[in-house]
Amino acid sequence: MIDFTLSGKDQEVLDYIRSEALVARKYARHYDENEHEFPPDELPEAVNFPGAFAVMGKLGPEDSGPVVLGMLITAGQTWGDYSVRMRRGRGVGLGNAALAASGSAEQKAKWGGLLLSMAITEPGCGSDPSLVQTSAVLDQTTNEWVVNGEKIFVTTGCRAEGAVVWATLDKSAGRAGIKSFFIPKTAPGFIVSHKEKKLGIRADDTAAYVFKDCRIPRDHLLGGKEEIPKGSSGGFRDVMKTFNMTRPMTAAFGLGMSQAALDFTRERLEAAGVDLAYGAGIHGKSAAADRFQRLEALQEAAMLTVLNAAWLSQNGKPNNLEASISKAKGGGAVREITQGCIDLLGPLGVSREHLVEKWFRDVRITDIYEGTGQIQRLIIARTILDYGRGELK
Amino acid sequence: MIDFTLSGKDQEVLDYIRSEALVARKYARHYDENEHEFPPDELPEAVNFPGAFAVMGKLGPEDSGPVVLGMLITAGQTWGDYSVRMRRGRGVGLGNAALAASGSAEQKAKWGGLLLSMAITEPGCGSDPSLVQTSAVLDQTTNEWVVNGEKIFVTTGCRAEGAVVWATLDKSAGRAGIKSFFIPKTAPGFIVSHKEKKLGIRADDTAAYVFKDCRIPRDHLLGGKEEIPKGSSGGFRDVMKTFNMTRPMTAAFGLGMSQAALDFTRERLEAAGVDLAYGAGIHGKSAAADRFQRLEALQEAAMLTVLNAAWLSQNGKPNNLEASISKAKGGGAVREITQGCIDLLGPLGVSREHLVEKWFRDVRITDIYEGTGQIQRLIIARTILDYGRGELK
Amino acid sequence: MISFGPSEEQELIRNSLRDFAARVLRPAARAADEASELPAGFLDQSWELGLTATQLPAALGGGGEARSPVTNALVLEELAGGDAALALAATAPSAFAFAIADHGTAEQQKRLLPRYCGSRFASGAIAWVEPSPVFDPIALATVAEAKGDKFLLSGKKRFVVMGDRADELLVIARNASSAVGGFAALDAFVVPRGAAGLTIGEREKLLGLKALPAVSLTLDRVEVPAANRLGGERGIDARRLLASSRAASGALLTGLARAVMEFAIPYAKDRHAFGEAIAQKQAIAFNLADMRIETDAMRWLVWKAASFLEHGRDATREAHQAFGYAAERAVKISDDGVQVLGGHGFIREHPVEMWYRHARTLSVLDTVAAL
Amino acid sequence: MISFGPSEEQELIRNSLRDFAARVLRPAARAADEASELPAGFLDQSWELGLTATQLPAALGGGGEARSPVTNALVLEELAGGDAALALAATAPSAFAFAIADHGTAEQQKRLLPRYCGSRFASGAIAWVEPSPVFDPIALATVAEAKGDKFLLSGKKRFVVMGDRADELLVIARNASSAVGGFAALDAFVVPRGAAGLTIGEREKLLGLKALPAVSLTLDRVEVPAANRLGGERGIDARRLLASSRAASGALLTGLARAVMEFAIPYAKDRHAFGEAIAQKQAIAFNLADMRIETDAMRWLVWKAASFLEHGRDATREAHQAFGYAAERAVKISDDGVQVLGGHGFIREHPVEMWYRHARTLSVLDTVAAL
Repeated sequence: MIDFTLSGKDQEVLDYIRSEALVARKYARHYDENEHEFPPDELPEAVNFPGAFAVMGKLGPEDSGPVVLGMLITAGQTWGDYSVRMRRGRGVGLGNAALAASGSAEQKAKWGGLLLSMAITEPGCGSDPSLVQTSAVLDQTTNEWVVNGEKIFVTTGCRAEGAVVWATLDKSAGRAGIKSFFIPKTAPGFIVSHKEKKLGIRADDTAAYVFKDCRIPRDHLLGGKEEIPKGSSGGFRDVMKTFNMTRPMTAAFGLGMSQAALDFTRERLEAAGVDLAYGAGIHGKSAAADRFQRLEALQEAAMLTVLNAAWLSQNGKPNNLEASISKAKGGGAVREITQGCIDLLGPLGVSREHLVEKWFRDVRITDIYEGTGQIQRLIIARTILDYGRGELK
Repeated sequence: MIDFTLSGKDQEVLDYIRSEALVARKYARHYDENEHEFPPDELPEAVNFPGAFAVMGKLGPEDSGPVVLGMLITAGQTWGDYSVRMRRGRGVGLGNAALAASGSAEQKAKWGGLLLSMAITEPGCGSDPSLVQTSAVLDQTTNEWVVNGEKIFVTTGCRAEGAVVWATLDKSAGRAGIKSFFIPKTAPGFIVSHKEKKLGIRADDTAAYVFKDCRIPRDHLLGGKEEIPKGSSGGFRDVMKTFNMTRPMTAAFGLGMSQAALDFTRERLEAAGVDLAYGAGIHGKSAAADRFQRLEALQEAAMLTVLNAAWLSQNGKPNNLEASISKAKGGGAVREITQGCIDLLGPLGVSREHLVEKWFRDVRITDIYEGTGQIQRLIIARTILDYGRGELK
Repeated sequence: MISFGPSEEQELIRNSLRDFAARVLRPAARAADEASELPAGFLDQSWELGLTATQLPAALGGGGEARSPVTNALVLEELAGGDAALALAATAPSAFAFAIADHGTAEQQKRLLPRYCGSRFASGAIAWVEPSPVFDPIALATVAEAKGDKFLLSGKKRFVVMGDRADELLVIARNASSAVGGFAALDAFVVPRGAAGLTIGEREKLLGLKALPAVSLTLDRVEVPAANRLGGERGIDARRLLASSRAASGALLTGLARAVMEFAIPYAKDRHAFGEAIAQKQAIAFNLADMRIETDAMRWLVWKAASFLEHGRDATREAHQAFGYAAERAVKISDDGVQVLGGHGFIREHPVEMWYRHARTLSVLDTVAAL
Repeated sequence: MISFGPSEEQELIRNSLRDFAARVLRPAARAADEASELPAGFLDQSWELGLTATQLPAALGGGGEARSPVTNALVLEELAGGDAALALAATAPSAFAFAIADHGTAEQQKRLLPRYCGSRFASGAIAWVEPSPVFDPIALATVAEAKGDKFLLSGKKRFVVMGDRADELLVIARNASSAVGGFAALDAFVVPRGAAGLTIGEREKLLGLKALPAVSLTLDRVEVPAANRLGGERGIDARRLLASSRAASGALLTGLARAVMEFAIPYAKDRHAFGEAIAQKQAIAFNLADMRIETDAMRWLVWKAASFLEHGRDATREAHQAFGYAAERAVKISDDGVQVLGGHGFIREHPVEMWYRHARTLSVLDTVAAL
């Protein structure tokens, strides 16, 4: 039955997340201005906090369910800060998701407990993974893979204990030749070259790796399939699976921050006497109310596409199209919303004494990583037009 | 020297055009509601009007010049109505422009005095002229061209005395095979199949032609070049020339109507007590003023791109890029402006008791004919990227 | 609990109405628009769907099913997918009857609703819009003055949907006695067609929705008994009345936008230029992708507002968003639809130019329907 | 006469400044932004361009050329094409001096302008912005009370460009004695740095334009002689002062947007994905086309406002349009520039993310420069 109201439990969990977010927010500016530091795994205040799972307990049929609620929790956390969280669990890196998606049972057991980063992008390839240049060559004598190449934009790259790395066994084979390898930081020739300096999410650990004759045991190839399937893009599909769950999630990251910008703007404008009440038509309101309300509608619209993608996966329905819709919509919405809030706040909005300018910078990554808005639209268009990559490039 | 003020003469001419436009506007609704009728060549009131050229007299160095002023005059005329004009001259059809561009001296002398339509588009080809299916085959025995095919969207197609028709001598030759022919309405097999029923500019004479074994003398091929140049797109470039002057002009057509919508909206809102004065920042105005002022800025921006394209051609400078810029900008602006005026007027804006809803319909053609906004952006992008059609399709 | 899943029953209703829209509304739409007339027999045919009676109390002859704004959102989207003008005509009785059911006293319901449970089309109309260039639905010029046990209504109304044939009108007015303005001052009165001082003006000529009969009204000190003040002493919940109406327009606009998208996609695959289908051009393909993104977003906003109404919660904000967002996007989508068709989009052979007119017209009318 | 043709002299100025921007501003911009400091020696180096003195009266030691807002629009666009923060720093003295030249009495010009004609960088700053979330440049909280032959200034100011080193400030305030509000109530006062009651606050920390020094001010009943009221008895032409300032911001934003476009075009041709240059994708190519369309439109709007100012005509509307339009488009273009670069657009190795911050910052500041 179609329903858009929250259960008591839903609300209770989100209220708790808000209390965590308010603590994290105290640290937001510090780690933005001091990007060389890493936020601690646990904030001092966290000691006495029960944590979301404890508060959630067992969800009942009247609650919104783990995936949908998970999206609201995610947005609730970034509402506080993107990079600073009350607690950072282990084994929650993007690399862990990749391991879970394509690793063997034994591999999962062995490395699942480590914090793993995901190293895909290279200086020469952005959204096109088939351009991967990092190579893995098998040394028959030692039964080791010898990996060479460069990776950039590696999330949690500095702090990770190991990385899941995309490398090709045969460049001429294109996508089909790409395999995922687990490489521990301890492997010889694994070099963390630098931490990226970014527009936003500065406190976030984003690294660049270099692999110089980096040697790893033969069994470090995820899934273990060494042969290159002919014709089809082969194992690449599995590799791509990793993304299907993360698109609505990344949109939710951004929307938590754009919501924060809206809430701050409303608070300031109302304190200054601006009436933002809903109801009147265009001729019953101020320019500020008109613009603010349009931004709030955009926020709501984008968040609902995220919840729809989540609800589908929660109910075991295919959501590849809807995941891309939520990512495309969210990526654009957060840009427009944070830009618009600054229009409304004026000079105050661009001062670093407030967090709005930071949210404006932090959300900008939303439309870029995990597939840009352009990539998402390609996926959407191909789906609704029933086209393959050959027909729509 | 950079200057954006009008000379006394400029203003005088535009004031006169406004007086004509106010008369034409009286007839606007009638011919919109009765699309089967044609507006008269001369309105009764026109008898005592001197006409723009008489008022203009000889322009001096302090005046804006014929091409720039011509754009302002054009917009001033459609401000009254797109289809109804005080006077309709002869020899001013699009076909006449084509004849002027590619006809021989003799051909110009012979047919220049007639009102000529331009028949390019076919049911199967929109913006891609290389798909032209209408064929012209030379009958050696009678030295006649035998033309067969269908043409649609022919402006002034019913009233024209003849048409300049694009037909191919050899479909396999693509663009290079396309030639322009003069075909008088009197030619056997020239059938005016129907007048198109349209969203807007309903009073405008837009016809569909059918050519059934239509025979014309051999010398009716414009320019006379019968051979098909190899490789290059050949005579096609000449054929395309026709468009270079008309893009800013069509943008001006639309902008005259969007200006009319803005003027009507301002009048109604101010009469109702809405303050539309400029000066205050976003927090000093109403939603209506904010939206209206943004629409006015858009109108101004678009009109200036038109004037820039006109000024360049007036000064003998290349303006192919700027002509496309003005067409792309104008085509989008008039849609947004007329849509926005209706938002501001509410229900009143969609009532046929006022002309705003008509302007909303009439301007919609601007972004379609003479090359859609997409086609213009292709031209602009190829120019700034220094790409050929092969590199950017 | 947040859920995007229609019930099985709602799925059935949605499918049968999608079929009805395709069989009855879509084929008749163009001729009706050109003729500015409803297709003969259309109202009786749509009446048989029982859209109004189903959700009226069984005791009064109705279907006795619970009022469901969510179900009605599904209904309106499907009907508008066929044609928005005909969808509004078919559901005009619901707009009137649901207002009585939601806001009327037991006596008023008993007196007024049975007609809407009968086998023949019953016409009621809502008179809310006024002839002002700065019209605002919660700041009305039409006033109701209390006079003993009567009210005197004076003012002008416009765009009264189906007002030409309505036996009774629900006139929204500002209560002259109300100190505060805004929602709190709004009242609704049932006015019989024959009332002295009520003049039904000529038929409105519109940009779009031409097939839909709408008229203007003049009320010159029209006397109505206090018993006709909807909700009696306590009056109406004006926030709910407006929210229901705005969300309904949002649902119609969503169906309209979806129709454009579903027409444009096969057209763009079929139409060739420069050696390939125009759908293979990123500019067109991304445009179609945006149509899909936005029709989804429009629908979810409408569903959220409908869900709030169904739970009896204040939906002022949600409905405002649903209508405002849908209005902007429906105009954009239908405008882009015209552009995808190019010259053919400007010709009345194809439905897209009509949808562009429908969208632009409906998107300034947020007080003509109900969930 | 409508003309888009710069004079030969203007062409020369434009070319030399384009060269200066490329040689001096662009290479220093990133380091200056990261350090939040102006490059050493930059102010003296830019002072040698004589941007301020050229248009000041010869009698006072200036170049004696006519004030030309149009020429200055060309200057600001070119400088901002190098870097907007450094452009604002370099032209801050002009903003102060041109205000004196345009609005000051003969005595005030004689007293204040010679410093701006000298060989050493002279610093004056304009204090207009106030710390309010609903700041409106023509509705100020800072007031000037007449007291005998003096005025008492009280209020708070923000984002005073170059206020950290200014020897004198032009403080815009509302004349307490003015019955009407708006433009008519605005006055400007020359306040020396050392004035009692004037507190220069700490340096502003901004989103963008980090290299540009800007401070907050507090005025606590600061006493200034009537002789320091700009324009003396008649005061200032506030419409002109604001129009000049808004059009100037528009010119800077145009240069900024052009920089993004000129960086994105070769990048998109060079960058390959899915087997071709990304510039060959319609989505990217059309985006670049729109950058070109809009930078043209922005420039013409700025030129029109400048032309009106040059003719001594009221340019309130034109400047409002030039700034408002440029502000929206510059943010959009720099935002799209980041998108064209993808991940690289988010990294501080490339200038685009800085331009996005510059554009968003400058587009809420319409009272910090002058033509």
